[in-house]
Amino acid sequence: MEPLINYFIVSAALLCVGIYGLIAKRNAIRLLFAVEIIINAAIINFVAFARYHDTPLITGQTFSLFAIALAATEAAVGLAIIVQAFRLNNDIDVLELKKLRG
Amino acid sequence: MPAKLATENQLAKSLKDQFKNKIKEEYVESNRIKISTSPENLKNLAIAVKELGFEQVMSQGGTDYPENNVYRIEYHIICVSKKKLRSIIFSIMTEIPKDKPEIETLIDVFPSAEFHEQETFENFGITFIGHPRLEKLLLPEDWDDIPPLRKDYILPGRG
Amino acid sequence: MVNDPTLNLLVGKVSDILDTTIEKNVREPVRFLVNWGRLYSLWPVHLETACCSIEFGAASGPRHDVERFGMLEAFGSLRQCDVLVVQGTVTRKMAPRMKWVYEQMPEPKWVIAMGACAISGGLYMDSYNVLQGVDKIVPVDVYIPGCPPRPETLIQGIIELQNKIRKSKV
Amino acid sequence: MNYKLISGILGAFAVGFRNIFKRRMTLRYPEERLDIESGYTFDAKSNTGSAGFKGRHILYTDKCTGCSLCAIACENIADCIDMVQVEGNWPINPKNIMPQIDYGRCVFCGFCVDACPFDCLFMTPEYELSATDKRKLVHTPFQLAVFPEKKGNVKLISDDGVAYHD
Amino acid sequence: MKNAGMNIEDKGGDQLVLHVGPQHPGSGHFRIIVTVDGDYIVGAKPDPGYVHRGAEKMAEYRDYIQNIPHLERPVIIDATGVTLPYVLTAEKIIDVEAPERAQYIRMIMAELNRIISHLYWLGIYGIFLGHSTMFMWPMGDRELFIDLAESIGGTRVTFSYVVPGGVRNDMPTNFKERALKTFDYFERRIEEYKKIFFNNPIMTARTESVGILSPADAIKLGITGSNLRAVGIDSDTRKDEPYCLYDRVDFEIPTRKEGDSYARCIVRLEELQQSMNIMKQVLDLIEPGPIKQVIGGVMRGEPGEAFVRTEAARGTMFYHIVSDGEKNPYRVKISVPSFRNLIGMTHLLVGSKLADMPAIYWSLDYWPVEADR
Amino acid sequence: MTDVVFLVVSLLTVFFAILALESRELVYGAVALSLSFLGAAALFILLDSIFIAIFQVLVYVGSIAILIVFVIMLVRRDKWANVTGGNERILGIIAAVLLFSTITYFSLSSSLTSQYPNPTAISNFYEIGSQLINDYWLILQLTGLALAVSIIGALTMAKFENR
Amino acid sequence: METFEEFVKRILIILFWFILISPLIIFPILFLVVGFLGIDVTIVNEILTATIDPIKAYKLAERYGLGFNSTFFKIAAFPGFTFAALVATLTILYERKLMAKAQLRVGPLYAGRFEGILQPIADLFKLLGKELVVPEKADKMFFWAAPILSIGLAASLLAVIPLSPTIYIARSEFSLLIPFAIIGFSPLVVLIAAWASSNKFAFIGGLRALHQLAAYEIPMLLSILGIVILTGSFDLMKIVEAQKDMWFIFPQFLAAIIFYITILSELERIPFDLPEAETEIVSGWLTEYTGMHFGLLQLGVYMKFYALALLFTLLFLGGWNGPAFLPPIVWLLGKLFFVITIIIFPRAVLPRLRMDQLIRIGWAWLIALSFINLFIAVIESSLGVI
Repeated sequence: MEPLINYFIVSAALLCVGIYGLIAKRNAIRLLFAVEIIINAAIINFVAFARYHDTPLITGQTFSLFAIALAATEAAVGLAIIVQAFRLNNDIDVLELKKLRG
Repeated sequence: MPAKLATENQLAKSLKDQFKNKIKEEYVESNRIKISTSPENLKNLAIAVKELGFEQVMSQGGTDYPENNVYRIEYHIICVSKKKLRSIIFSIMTEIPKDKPEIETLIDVFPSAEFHEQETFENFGITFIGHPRLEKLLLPEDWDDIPPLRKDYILPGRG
Repeated sequence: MVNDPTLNLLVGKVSDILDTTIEKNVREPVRFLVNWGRLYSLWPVHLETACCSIEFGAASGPRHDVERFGMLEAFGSLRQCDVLVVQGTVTRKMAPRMKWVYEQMPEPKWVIAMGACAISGGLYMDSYNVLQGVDKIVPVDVYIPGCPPRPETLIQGIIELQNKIRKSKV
Repeated sequence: MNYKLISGILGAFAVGFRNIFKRRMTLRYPEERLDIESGYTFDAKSNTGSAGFKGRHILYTDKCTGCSLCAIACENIADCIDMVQVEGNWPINPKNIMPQIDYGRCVFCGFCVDACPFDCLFMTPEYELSATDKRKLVHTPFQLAVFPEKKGNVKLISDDGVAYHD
Repeated sequence: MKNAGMNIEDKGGDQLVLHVGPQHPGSGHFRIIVTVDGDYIVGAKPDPGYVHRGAEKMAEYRDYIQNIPHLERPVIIDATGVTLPYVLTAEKIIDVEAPERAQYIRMIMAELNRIISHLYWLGIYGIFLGHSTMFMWPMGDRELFIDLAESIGGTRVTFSYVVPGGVRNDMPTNFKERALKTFDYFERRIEEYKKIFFNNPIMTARTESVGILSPADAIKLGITGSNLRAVGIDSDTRKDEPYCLYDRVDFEIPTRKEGDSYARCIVRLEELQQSMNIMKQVLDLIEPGPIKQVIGGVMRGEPGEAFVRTEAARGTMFYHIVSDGEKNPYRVKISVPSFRNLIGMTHLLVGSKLADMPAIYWSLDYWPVEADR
Repeated sequence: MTDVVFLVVSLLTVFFAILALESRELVYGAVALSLSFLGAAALFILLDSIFIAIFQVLVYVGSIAILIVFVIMLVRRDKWANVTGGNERILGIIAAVLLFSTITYFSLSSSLTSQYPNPTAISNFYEIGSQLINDYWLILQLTGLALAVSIIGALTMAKFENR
Repeated sequence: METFEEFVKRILIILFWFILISPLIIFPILFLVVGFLGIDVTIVNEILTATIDPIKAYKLAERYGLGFNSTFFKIAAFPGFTFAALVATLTILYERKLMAKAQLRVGPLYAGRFEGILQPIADLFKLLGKELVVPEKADKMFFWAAPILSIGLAASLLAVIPLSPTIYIARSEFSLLIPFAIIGFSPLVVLIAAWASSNKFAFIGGLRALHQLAAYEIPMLLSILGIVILTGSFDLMKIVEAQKDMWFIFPQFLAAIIFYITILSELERIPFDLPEAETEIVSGWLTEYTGMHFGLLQLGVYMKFYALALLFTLLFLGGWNGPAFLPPIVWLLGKLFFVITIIIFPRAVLPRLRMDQLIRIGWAWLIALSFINLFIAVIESSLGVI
């Protein structure tokens, strides 16, 4: 088995990729990708830290369940917003989204 | 059978009363009435026929008469809802000169004439003024010969 | 390049011997199998050009049932089809579309001209809008006379086509 | 609530299932052929035809006078009959011409049979005319003179709610 | 993207232009250009003419007999339905009348053809709704009637059987018993059809209140045939203006009030039964006698004109023949029911769902070959 | 020692995550994203939490990725297929690298390096269930509420411009 | 006389065949020669004898981990890929024959001596010999990926589904959930195929497939939850064990109906075959696929068919449980045959639904019914029915 640090670093790498995406991308769908990647990174940490506890905990798994469910929610809402924005603006460049309120 | 022709005669008579000598009664037979008129009066005649209870154009066609230099245009109008008039086919006919093949459309009186008039347009080159869609219907899009149902169009291989 | 006649002769002989061996042992069984598959799996394109389509429908009906020969009755996409059955008259308006359909079909493909109109124009020999025989625009493999042909005649034509495929080279 | 829906679907299933066990109506064509009694003939004297199948023509070469009436009748229909010179000595056919039929054009209407005043052109129950070559569709007078052998052996029978070939 | 005649243009926004046909399994030899907004059709423009063969022009080059095989090609499903009015018109022009037995045989052939045509329609409607068994069964049972028609007419579909002055040949002797046996068989089958298709909840869900035609619209647009009867108007030329000897038989005109696709289906199904009913009566009424009035020489019409309408399988078939005394007619105008129902199709498609297009399109029994002539 | 499987899986996960953001076509990006999720699921299996792995596959790949692909196809227009930033890109790279190096630097000096797991793993989904019901029932309810609200919100949002 | 280039080409072709055939003939000869020279020949001997003695060949294979009990054999042959593909091909044939029978016709008859038994093989050979057309505008990578993904998914579905207590590829505690996780991928494959074709009809078909698969996956999962409640396990083995006395189709009849309907939808079969409705959108997402691409996609669909029918058998019909006079696998296959029949049969008797009706059935009816079913399951488990 690997030490915990390996999982931690993978998770950190995913987080950084996500942050890069949030900063660099203007396409709303790519932003959504970035957010999903960050959530994934968090979930990996949840599970890994719970597993590496002295007496392995199940709580990490339970919480990652919640996290996954909420990620699904977030994706649904985000995509609905994107579709809506596209209908209004014919564009999904976030910098151009001025009139989301119709 | 004079009794049997009663309805037909009555219909023809009512039209004659209305239009006097503007129309000509071609013939009144059992179940068939045919009335001819000048192109200008065709629309009024059609409205009058519609008021008599005839509802839809069953057929609309043209005939080319090269020797008289006219196209004859004929509408066959029927009624489907009234039992008494159902057996009758009412024809109204007009002749338009070949050098100016134009006539007012009847589709605002009889919407059912739309495709018939379009077909007559492409087959004879007769323009129906006011028709919304005078374009090729059955003929190929690239048809550039004279309209095929004119008598001066000779079929290929029939020189 | 090298054009020495004796060398070429030798090369030819050697390659002939190799060729016949391979022909007999490898290519022939493969050809047999592929041909066998083809002749029992002719999927027709659903292109109705005119009234013969009703007899094609009757042939796929339960009485004549062309599916016995592996033909599916109604098939959606022409991308998966093998045989174009020209069901009757091809008009000037339809001809370019039919050619287009033929070109879109993947190889190998065959064409059946069904009915007198598809073979030669039939009744419409003097019509202003009818193509006088489809073999002017696509190569035809089997001709099925009749106006419209009986389903049996169509099936006989399909058997003729199967015989033709059986003899053909891959 | 949805009695109609469930009973409808179950009824459809039941009918479909029952039909699995019915006798099939398929005519297995190359092995079985439909029994067609006779071809279409025409009696010139009474000017009426007799009911029969309109298939390939049969030409009685000994009765043909070469009058071309069949070709004239066909002229504007399908234009498939050509009068061609034939070999041999035909006493009642002074010009030695007989009809040759192009089945690539023929529409099997039978008006040529109606037109023949000498009862020498009839139709037969033969319909297997497909060919891989267009030229094979043209039948010469001597090909037309051959009477087809009778191949039919089954008929479509319907009784008791089942239709089958036997 | 380009797949043989089917392509979609993007108009921007939610509007798409779909070209359905002519190589499209759901169109036949016909193209319709529909504009779609989301799921709804906002515009429909028919593009017929893929089978236009110039029948009217070519009829001017053929004499009255030679025209018969020629003019029956547009509607080979309903060959007698399309040649009978022509022959009746020609008889008016040539001034002959068919003997009684011939009239009866004509009626039998016309009704047989109506059944054959309706069964073909039913089969294709089945495949349009994705019900392949409903394609196979009518196609198979149609063969029984084709066999009956073939025993009289000599070919499976294109009989060229009715000629001016009568019919070409007599019925075979055992026709009556064969016909009655077939009717008996088919009446049982209709019950099975009802169970598997007409009472099938999924089929009714697809067709009920789909493509509703109001009576006023139907009259205004000139809809004809079973489609007209499905809106509640019992107009049938066989009753309105009886030709042949239809006034001697007793039959009903099936009608429905709803005017939707399902009503059109049911009306056609009931017409099948009525056709068999008519044929049964005719087979009882028919008596031996001559079948043809012999016309010597070439048929020549009197100068003048005549027009006749009959009830073909799809509706009123109308012929208008002008003669100038020559052996060929001067002008033949054919008004076919499919051509008149075309306008109804555009009317019905606009405003309905795209997914309902097959259900509406074929419920009108539009036969492109007939419409194009 | 680092396990080979772990190495490959984690590298692939990160690689596909980068690909998801940097691919030329948006659809490729979505597919790469789902592959990245799959990689994460594989990591969960390595962490002995199979249930979470299955759940991850079911929800992320089965729903979210497909939803994303669906939306991409719905709104796909060539003109913005390549909306990318200019300066922000360099900024993003700098920020990401800085953050990553900081985290790595500090974590490498922490006790995480010497943390090894207990060989007796828990992969009992009964435990998850009982925890959900007994301990975190409120969160469960709230999550359900959030899901319901989001679905209703998404539906209304998709509806309101429809007519 | 041929030119030099032609000669080179010909030689290359011959070389290709030579390389193909040489392992069969030339290497044995080489081994023989080596053996005469006195080098250790046991392995050579074994290989040589194995070529004529099947039992020895099997033993040799077993030694290298290729025997009947090896993982490789399980995955590749039985109960894995080959077996599933065989069942899938037989299903295609059986479907065509059954449909034909219900439609009063014969169906495939001449391919193969007996009742067209080789028809799928003929279709296979034809598809193999068919030209592969990749549309110009298509996305080449995805266009090729979709058929392979489709068949890969179908094959991976089989990994955890056991055929009997002893015949299985892999055992997992979650063997009920894993297939559904994999099925969750299938919309992705359909979307990829539809998108790659860049044909609008394919695209509409893909979108329809997505709507449909998404709408019916939820009731599918919910319907099996009842069984999970009753058995308290996600393990298919345990679920089948629990059906020793009573098949779950009796206590969970509603679930069986829902699962059956969702199977029809998942496999895009009539009345839910809208993604391939040929009278509406040509062939849907399969429109642009030719030759073996099409064959692989179809095979994938039919392998999925097999897997889902197998799941239905295991979940509701007691799997391999049955009187002991027949081995369990026979019971399973018999039940499987029945399930395949009932999945095929709607195609003969039902027409196609419309999209909005389909969505309504999925989202409104089936989900509501599956919740009712959950309540039924809870009540039954508290009453101790199982």
